[in-house]
Amino acid sequence: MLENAWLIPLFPLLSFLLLLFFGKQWKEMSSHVGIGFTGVSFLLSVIVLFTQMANGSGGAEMVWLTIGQLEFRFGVVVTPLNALMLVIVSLVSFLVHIYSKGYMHSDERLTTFYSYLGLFTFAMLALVISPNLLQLYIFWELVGVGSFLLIGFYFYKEEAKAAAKKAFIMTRIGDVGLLIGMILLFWQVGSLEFNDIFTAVGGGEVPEGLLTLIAILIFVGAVGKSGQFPLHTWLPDAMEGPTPVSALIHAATMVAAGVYLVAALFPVFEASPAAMTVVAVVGGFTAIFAATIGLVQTDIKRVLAYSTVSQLGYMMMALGAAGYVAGVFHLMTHAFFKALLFLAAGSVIHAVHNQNIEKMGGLWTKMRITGPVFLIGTLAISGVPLFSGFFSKDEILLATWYDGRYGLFIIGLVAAFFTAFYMFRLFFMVFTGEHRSEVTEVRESPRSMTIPMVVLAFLAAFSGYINTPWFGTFLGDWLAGDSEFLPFEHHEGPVWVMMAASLIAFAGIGLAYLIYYKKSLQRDFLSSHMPATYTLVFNKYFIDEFYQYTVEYAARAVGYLGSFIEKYIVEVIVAAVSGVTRAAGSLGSKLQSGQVQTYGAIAFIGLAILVFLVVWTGGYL
Amino acid sequence: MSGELFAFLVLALLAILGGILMLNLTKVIHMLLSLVLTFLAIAGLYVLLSAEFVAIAQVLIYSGAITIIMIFGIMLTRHNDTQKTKGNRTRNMVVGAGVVLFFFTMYFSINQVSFGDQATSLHVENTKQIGIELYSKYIIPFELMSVVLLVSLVGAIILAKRDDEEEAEQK
Amino acid sequence: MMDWLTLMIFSPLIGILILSVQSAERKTVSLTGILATVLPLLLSLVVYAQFHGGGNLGVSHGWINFGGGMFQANYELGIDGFSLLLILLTTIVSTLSASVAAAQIKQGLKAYFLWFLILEIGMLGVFTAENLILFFIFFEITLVPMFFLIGRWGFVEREKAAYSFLIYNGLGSAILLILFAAIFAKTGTTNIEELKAIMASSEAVSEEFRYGSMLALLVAFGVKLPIVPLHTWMVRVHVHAPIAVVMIHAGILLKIGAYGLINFGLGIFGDQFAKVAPFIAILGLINLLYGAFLAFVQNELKSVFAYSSVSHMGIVLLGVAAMNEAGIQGAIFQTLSHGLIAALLFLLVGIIHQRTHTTKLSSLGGLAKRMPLAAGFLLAAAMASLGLPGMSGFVSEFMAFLGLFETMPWIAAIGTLGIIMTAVYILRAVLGVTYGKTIKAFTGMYDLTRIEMIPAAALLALIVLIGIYPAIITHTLQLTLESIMPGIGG
Amino acid sequence: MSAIPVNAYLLLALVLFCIGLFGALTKKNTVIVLISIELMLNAVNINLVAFSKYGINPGITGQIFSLFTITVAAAEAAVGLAILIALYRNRSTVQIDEMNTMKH
Repeated sequence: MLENAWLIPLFPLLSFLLLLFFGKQWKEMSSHVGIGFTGVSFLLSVIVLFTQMANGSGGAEMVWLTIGQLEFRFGVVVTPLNALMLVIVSLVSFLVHIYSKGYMHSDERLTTFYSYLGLFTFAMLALVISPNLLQLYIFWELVGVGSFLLIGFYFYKEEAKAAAKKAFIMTRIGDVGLLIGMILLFWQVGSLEFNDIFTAVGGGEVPEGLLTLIAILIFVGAVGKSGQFPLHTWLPDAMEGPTPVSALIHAATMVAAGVYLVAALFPVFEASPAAMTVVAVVGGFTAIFAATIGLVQTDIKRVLAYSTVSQLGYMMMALGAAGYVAGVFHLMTHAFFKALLFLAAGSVIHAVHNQNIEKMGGLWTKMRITGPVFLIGTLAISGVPLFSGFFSKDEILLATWYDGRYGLFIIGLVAAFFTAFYMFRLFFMVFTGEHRSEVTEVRESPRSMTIPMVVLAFLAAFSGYINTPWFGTFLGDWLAGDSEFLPFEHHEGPVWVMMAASLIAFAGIGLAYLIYYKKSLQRDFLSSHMPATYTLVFNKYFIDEFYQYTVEYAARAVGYLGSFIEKYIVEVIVAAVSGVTRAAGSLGSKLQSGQVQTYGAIAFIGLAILVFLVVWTGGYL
Repeated sequence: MSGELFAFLVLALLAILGGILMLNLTKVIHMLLSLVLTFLAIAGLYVLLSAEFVAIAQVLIYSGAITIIMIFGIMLTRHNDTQKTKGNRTRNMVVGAGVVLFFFTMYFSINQVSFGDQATSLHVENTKQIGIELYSKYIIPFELMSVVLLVSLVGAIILAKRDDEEEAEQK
Repeated sequence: MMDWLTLMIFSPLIGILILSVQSAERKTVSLTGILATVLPLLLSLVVYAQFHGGGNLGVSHGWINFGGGMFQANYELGIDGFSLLLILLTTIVSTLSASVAAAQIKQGLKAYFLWFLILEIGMLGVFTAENLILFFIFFEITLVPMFFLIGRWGFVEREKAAYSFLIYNGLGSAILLILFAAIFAKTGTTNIEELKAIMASSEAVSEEFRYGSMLALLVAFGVKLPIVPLHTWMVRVHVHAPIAVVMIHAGILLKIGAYGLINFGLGIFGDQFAKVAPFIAILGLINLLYGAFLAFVQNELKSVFAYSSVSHMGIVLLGVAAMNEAGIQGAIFQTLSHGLIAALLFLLVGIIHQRTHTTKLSSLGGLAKRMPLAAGFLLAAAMASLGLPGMSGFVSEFMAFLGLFETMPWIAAIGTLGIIMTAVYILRAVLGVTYGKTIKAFTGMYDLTRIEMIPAAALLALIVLIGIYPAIITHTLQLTLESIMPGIGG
Repeated sequence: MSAIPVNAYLLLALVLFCIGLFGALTKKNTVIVLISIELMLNAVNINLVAFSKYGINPGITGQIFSLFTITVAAAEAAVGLAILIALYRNRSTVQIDEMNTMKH
């Protein structure tokens, strides 16, 4: 079965192609096509997962491109990590397909939407089963396109256009880093197969300094894709896309691809302590940085987006602190609860036709399903004990603690506090208090939307139990057990870490409760007491503006400089050359006056010069 | 200073003087007459070079015939014509420079020429020698030359003759 | 044995004959014109089959002979993998361009097709000639029809464009002629294979002469490629020539530069080429970045794509300068892939121009609403152009950079900036046109018709095919690379 | 032996030739141009005659050649004048710079 794992991405591709070519005729039917094909993929993924568990890893390959002696291959490989990712991706994608049927039912471009979803799912599934870096890179870019197309789905909106462009370009900057790292690695190792790379790196064939450089460059790719600082600005803007897309791409799958990349190449990173530090620090910084921005945003999707950035930073921090299992574990739980949150947010937006949380409120009673599932997601992400996020977060904190990165450990705790606070702020503002929406008649969403949410809520609540300090570390053993390159020892954590994490979470929730539910504390505490800080945070630290005034204007300036050179130097030189020729020509035609004497004079002077030259040189030229 | 050298110097100076006058005088007829001086001086030089026949021919043809023809030419076209002073100054300068360049180049080569021998018998019956050569060795060029003369005669008449039709029109 | 190559090169003559006796009625003329380009297409497929069937396609007849047999210029044709691919590109793009011309050229269609078919003879000849003299003749044959095609059927500044085309290319071909004459005088042969052998072994040809020749080749083909700062003519042509001609021009004629550089520069003067490779790499870098930054600030769709051609040709130079198999293969791939992509881009620009009568970025927008198919194709072409994996552009960029990183990592690292810039300017232009608010000024816009779909779909299909399955090209290219690589001691 | 070296004659001839050349190229009156050409021919004749006396192969041939030259010069003068008169009749000028019909 494992060598036929290539079938999994094939079905979404088929869905994409069929809808692209015949979608026009099918109209409403197209959603069923998309759902059906993705469902098949999901089933196959589950089968692959169990086959892998039973029989171990496997795969198949063929030659794709030959350059002289060099060969590049294409194929599939199923390792525990890949199998896990397959299931996560196909499951979330399947659920989002179903959800979209309800959410997008009134959109006339439903077919296009489903075909794009198919394309993205195809690329994402193919990405996670790549046996080599080149193939990974190829699909890495393709998921970028899928994301680009879906962000720009409402193409007639200027914001959507700008956001799509920004997303593509920002991730491209990261991709170039990945490309350079990949090529450098290739010339060191002579192959891009993961196994060859790990063997070479493990054997110390790559010089230390270069390895660090390569690892950091690859990490730059992950930074771009996963919205890490400083390439994070595209991710909140990407919320211009339809909400199911945000759930699928910008929460659960594609943005996690960066984390997946680091995880998949973990041996490379592990061989370079400097690179690990970079990963950990960037991750940690992003985690807290994005969390602070999330505290003050008022757009429901943007809060979730910054929360995503922050959580991805968390995962990176875990990986950088050698917490391989912790990172992947959090990736999985996060995929579930964040997809859930987005879908629930989408459900809310669907109901109130607004994204501003100031204009919501009191929806708990009106949306009897959305409310509770949102609460579950919020609890999970806040790290409230017994929900999935609690276990994975705990794992991360333990990893940083054991790695001796106490600074990051503290950052992790603070970020967890912020997370709990802003998530509950969101929850309280949306679902409690009085009704502030302009839409009076708020209805619960149709069943096609609620069922996926319920499934995800279930997972968000319970998926943590596959790797707990109490019931065994099944996931960790499985993920790391198979590979000779991955070290894994489970840390029997000090209990106080877990306690601290829980306390922090409750503290955050409590604060949010006091401010937004009880209203016993001033809401505008920050904006009134520290207006400068508030403005800074509310405007996302002015990073967008910073980029605009530096990078964009610089590029534009170089461009104008170039066209200046073109117009006033290149063209002038050309004009000068042609002018000289023209002048010579007009001089010649002026001499052509019809006056015999002039002709004679010229002929004579020519002759005189020739004779002079002959005499001068003694008759030998 | 031998008499020969003296004669050469005088004649050469006269010839050059005639040329320079030709360049600098303003009236066309004067220019022409100054050249007669040059031609005559050249004839004298021919005598110095033991070429009496050529000298006579020079006097007859150049100083006589050609000059007269030219004078006719002047009279038939425009009398008292003067050389226009305004010429193309740049062109004159350029041509002058070219001429000077040419002069010095040739001067440089001439200086290096030296031939040892000197013909001795040229002045003895000069005309007879020429006659014998002309009618024996150079008979064909000589006859051809007569053809040239004939053709030029006919050609000159035809060119100079007024076109009949044109004349008719003008009348 | 059939002389397939000669047959193929001169097969457009049949079309020319028929056209010249036929009535000037529009329908018949366009039908004949298109069919006349289909004939070489079929023949090139035959040639392809023969090439892979191991048939011997080389042709050699005595032709010019003087100096008592000392100097011989024979009528010699032959192909290798690279030229075969270029021939296929030529015949395919020609047919598509002819179909576009039939739809878009308003007047003088008959004369247009006559020139066009002559042009096709020239292009096919350039890629098959095995002899410098013959090459030069075919090279010149391409110039004259282009001049008239631009000058008569172009847009506003067509005459200026035609003249600058002629002047620059005339200059290039003058240099070429002098060079060929010098080589002829020095070696007594103009056969490319013989020259390769002579240059590889003989001591008779001085090192200075080789360097001089190599640089002359660089300039002559650099005009064609074009290398910055010899590119201004090309931008002008792209902006002002009729779209069908630009398809040919960007798709094929520019490739003559790359072909000449790789086939002659690398093939004949390999050692010297290797020594100046860093210099060429820097030229390529300048091309790549200069074109990209300029494309970023253009206000006109055609200019953007014109500068993008400059930029993409920089990758060809970079690949060649890498002097290893990956790089050269990348350069060749880029040559072919850009041929297809540029043809597609300009085809779509032509269609947009036909509907809206403008290509100004400021007055276009939101085309995806009214013309979803055209916008979709444009977006796909843009994605191909910026090197999206799964399309041909990625394979070539990847290989070129792969090669360059082995030999000149720093230049390659700077060059990757070009990859980012490509995304930036392409998206700026294409999204500006297709996305955003719909501009109401254009009424009566309609989407691609079925007839227009065919060339666009065909090109896109080829682009995707090469991107997904590059082996389709590599297995034709293998032999060529094997013959080039020993020449540079690689 | 003569006291006069051949160089002296050659130099004289050169000077006259240059004068004639300058005149032929700069003078405006056609008659003067013609006569300047005659002067150049004369300078050549001096050379011929001088070589006939002092040349490598001295002999009468040089003089004979000069005679031919004189003849041709005469013929040239006659034809030249005829052309001049014909021109004058058509354009009523003898200024050479007004004769530029070759331009058109």
